[in-house]
Amino acid sequence: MRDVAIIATAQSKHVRAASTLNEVELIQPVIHEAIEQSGIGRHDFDFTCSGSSDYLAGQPFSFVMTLDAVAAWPPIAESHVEMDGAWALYEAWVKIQTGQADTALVYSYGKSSPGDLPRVLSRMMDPYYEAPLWPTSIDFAALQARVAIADGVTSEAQMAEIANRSRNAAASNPFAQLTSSPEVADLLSSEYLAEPLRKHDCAPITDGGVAVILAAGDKAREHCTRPAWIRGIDHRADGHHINFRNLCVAPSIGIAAEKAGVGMGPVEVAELHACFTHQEPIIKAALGLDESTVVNPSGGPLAANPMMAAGLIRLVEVANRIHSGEVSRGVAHATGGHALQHNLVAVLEGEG
Amino acid sequence: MSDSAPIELPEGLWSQPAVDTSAVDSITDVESVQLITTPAKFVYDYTPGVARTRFLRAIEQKRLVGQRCPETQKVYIPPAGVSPVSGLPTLEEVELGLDGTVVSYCIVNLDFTGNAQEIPYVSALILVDGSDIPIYGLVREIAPEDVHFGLRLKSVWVEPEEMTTSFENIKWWAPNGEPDVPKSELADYV
Amino acid sequence: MAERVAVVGIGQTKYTATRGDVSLPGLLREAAFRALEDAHMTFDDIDCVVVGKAPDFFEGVMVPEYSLVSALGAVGKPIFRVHTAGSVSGSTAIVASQLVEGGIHGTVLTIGWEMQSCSEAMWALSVTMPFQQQLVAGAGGYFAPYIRQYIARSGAPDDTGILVALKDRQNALLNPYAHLHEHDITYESVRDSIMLWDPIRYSETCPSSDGAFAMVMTNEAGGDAAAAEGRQPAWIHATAMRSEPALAAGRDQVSPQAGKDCAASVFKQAGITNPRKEIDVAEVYVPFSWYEPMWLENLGFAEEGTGWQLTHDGVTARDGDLPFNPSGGVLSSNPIGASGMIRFGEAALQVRGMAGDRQIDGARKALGHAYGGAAQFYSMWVVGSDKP
Amino acid sequence: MSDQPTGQAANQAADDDVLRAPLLLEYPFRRTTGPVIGAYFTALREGHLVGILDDSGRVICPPVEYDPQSGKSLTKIVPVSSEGEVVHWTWNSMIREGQPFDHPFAWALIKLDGADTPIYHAVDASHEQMSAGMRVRARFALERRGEVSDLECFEPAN
Repeated sequence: MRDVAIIATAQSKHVRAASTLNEVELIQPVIHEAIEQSGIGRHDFDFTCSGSSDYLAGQPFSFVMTLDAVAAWPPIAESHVEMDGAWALYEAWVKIQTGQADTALVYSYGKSSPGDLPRVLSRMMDPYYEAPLWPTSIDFAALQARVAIADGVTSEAQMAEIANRSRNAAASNPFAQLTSSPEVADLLSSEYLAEPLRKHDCAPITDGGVAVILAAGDKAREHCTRPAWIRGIDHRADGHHINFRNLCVAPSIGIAAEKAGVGMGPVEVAELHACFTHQEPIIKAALGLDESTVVNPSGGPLAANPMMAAGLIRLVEVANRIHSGEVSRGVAHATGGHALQHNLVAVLEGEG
Repeated sequence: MSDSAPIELPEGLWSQPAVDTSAVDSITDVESVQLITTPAKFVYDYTPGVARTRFLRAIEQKRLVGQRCPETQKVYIPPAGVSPVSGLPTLEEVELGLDGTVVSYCIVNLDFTGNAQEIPYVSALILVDGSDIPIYGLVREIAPEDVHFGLRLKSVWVEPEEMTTSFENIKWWAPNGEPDVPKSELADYV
Repeated sequence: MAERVAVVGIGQTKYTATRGDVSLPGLLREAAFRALEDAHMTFDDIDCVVVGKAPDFFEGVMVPEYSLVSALGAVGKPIFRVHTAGSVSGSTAIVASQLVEGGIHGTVLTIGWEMQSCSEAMWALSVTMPFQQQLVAGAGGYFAPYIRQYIARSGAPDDTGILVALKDRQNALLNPYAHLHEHDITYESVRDSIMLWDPIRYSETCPSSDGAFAMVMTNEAGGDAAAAEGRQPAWIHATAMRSEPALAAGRDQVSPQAGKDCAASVFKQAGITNPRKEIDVAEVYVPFSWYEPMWLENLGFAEEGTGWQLTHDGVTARDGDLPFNPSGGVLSSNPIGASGMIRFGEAALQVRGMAGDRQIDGARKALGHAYGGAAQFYSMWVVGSDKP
Repeated sequence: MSDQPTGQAANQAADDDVLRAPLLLEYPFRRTTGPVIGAYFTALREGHLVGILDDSGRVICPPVEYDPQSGKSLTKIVPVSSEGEVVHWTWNSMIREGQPFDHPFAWALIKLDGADTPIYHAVDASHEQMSAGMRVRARFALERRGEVSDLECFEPAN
């Protein structure tokens, strides 16, 4: 495998509704900040890959419009995934592995505010049996939480602690949407949103975007003083139907973690794509993390959850901590689908 | 062709195995459901964005305003806020003319949109004076067979009291009587 | 040195307006199992599934691959979804091939599909956006002015498009999977069909189809093993993708630069210096008949302004020296999200010598081509009977 | 990384200056069922529920064409009871367009008698009535057309 690193990153300030901006206007400054940070000319990337979903803003061919933001002239080698940007990064990493590229621009964005996001996400369910009933993403998550609590994987109290810890951690994250939390006891006395989930158990609805620059080998060292090397990356899927799955485990995370080599060294920091509080312990268990790992120091998706970007942001948050020298080895997790169905795990390391 | 026998798929191809419903009496001798309908309706709170809003606010005042790429100096209409060539924001606004030139067109003979256009109608790529990229527009007040490349057009607007922040303010485009623009001057716009 | 990649299994469904007798997972499984059986494999042999389809609105299912994971035998495996507009399943095939080429997986199953009977392409492609005028009537309304511009530039005879439509639809009569089997089609019937978007006639327009296409790709060892058993693989010689913005000032939409660059790249990588001579057969994305001469030029098979001459001279016919779309092409079958992969896969079938009645004798090197969006996204590959 | 958020500097504008309008996306999607899903909806129309036998002899309801784990084809449709037991449930008080009711109800995983996997559906009951282990039965529409709405919901069996 070729050595590939994240050498530059940028995010938008994540907000509940970027109500004045179209999607190009939302992502353009983010892309250009990452490009400038990398020091690579904006026409000089060997490959470009993005992630987005038409359903979020109700915008057919959303990615065609946002291509305007990357200066695709003269024409560029480019691709797009209808998935979280973490998978766009994966495709770019594969491209670099083939030797056809040494550098890549990756970006993704989600403008969820124009629609009723939990209802929109019902279109991801089985189109014959589930989607016609219109359960929301929160309804599915609530069922998973119910199973997890019943099986002793977590508790409402632990879930409130996770919410409290995450949002308070986000106080130091300049991009976060939610940056403080009431006390745990107050959280637990609040009303249910979808029993057993309360509002604090759910990630906020967010508009935002993210951009990443990848480079291979010496090219990475040339453009970054401390590249965040991708030592392992893998993704796996579980079956879809929530009535067949054991909802309180995520076997696909375990497989991806093993393939990515999570257990090959200490995990100083982990950024987990847990959009609901009860998912954090499920992911931690599947990754084999213990209490020595700092989880979601950025606040995680509970502090800002731009759809199609929040997974890639997990890689960015780990990479940023490697760039700064704060940590030497960390794990990022991204998810797609309902109830942790599709999962990507990456191990990032600094040198020296 | 006399040979109208249907050609067969290769033999032995996988296909879905037959389903055995013999254990369920109630569905063995009735007509099977083969199709369900699953209606879906979404209403999104759409915004055209900052740059496009400026354009639409101008169009409400019977003005066409483009935006200039800071790198190539090309003028875009309707602007999306970013130059697709440089990837940079297009902050400089440029007042455009209300006339334009046909760079290409097609004659539509079927009402696809249900908008009750008179059939046939001409859908043209029109280069608005002062801009560098053609837009689609309806051409009327001329027989479809007389439309041609280089034809000069004026924009025909709805009555002042009907003006809104919409492209629909321009009802259609019609010949303005000026001489044709030579093809050579339009070569870069298709 | 990157890993060599071989296509060792191909499966497709019969294309039709409304398939009717299968579900969405059933449609995909039909293509997938046919490809697996062709490859002498089962789901157990597959390391990863890569899928592509056109916009989610077409079927009203967001990220549909998630509810298809079990149906595609992908539980515990990676599943990957590509979306690059009309070029999508060409791009999907390329992403699948790169997973093998980059040494990440040994054997990959890739599927492109569309179940257009779920809705109507015209609805999904022409959603009325606020503040805009509904002027462009579907894809034909968008592309027709550029076709008119091509005719003007090249001086091509008016009936070039008729000849292409006639050829492709007659080719389709040899392809049992093709959607349209118009046994009584004639030059006159195409000429007299309604002029929808003048200069595009009804019979020069692609249909709307249900369908899926699947391929199994494997590494050099897998390709060698298939060859040793007498199952000819299609070796991938080169792949390329290029994109350009939809609305860039100065962009030539008649012969887009991204198409030229993509072709130049794929031929160069494949060591091809004279594509007209070295390519034996091409499956090229021609949704409106006039795109054959346009792509002949854009791909470098003909000088600018002369592509139509090849069509008129019969060069692109089955018995010509550069057959274009012996499968019948997009003009005869068009499940949008599969149409690109059908081009890629039909090219592979030709160099495997497994194209049935539509086989071009002696085809050893073939081009697969797809494009999408506002003629702005391109994906192409060159496959051969011999190892690259 | 930068210390400051990027913001949306270039084309900044105040909220109320920017135009907005409703964008409607609406379509009555048609879904061909194939023989397995078709058998389920045929049975619903006749007022019954059916499942399918999987590789290991489990009865899966609602039926799918493939073994959920291995992907192998399944073919044997079997009857299941219209009554069963709630395994897990959640409460939905924020009703959205398209859902089975316009009043609060439960979503539940229900293991029907004769099935080995639960079905996900709505239960029309009060919050107080809901509990894991409770018995429920299917409520079919009076007029059935072979559509999703033929099975309205489940309701307490007692």
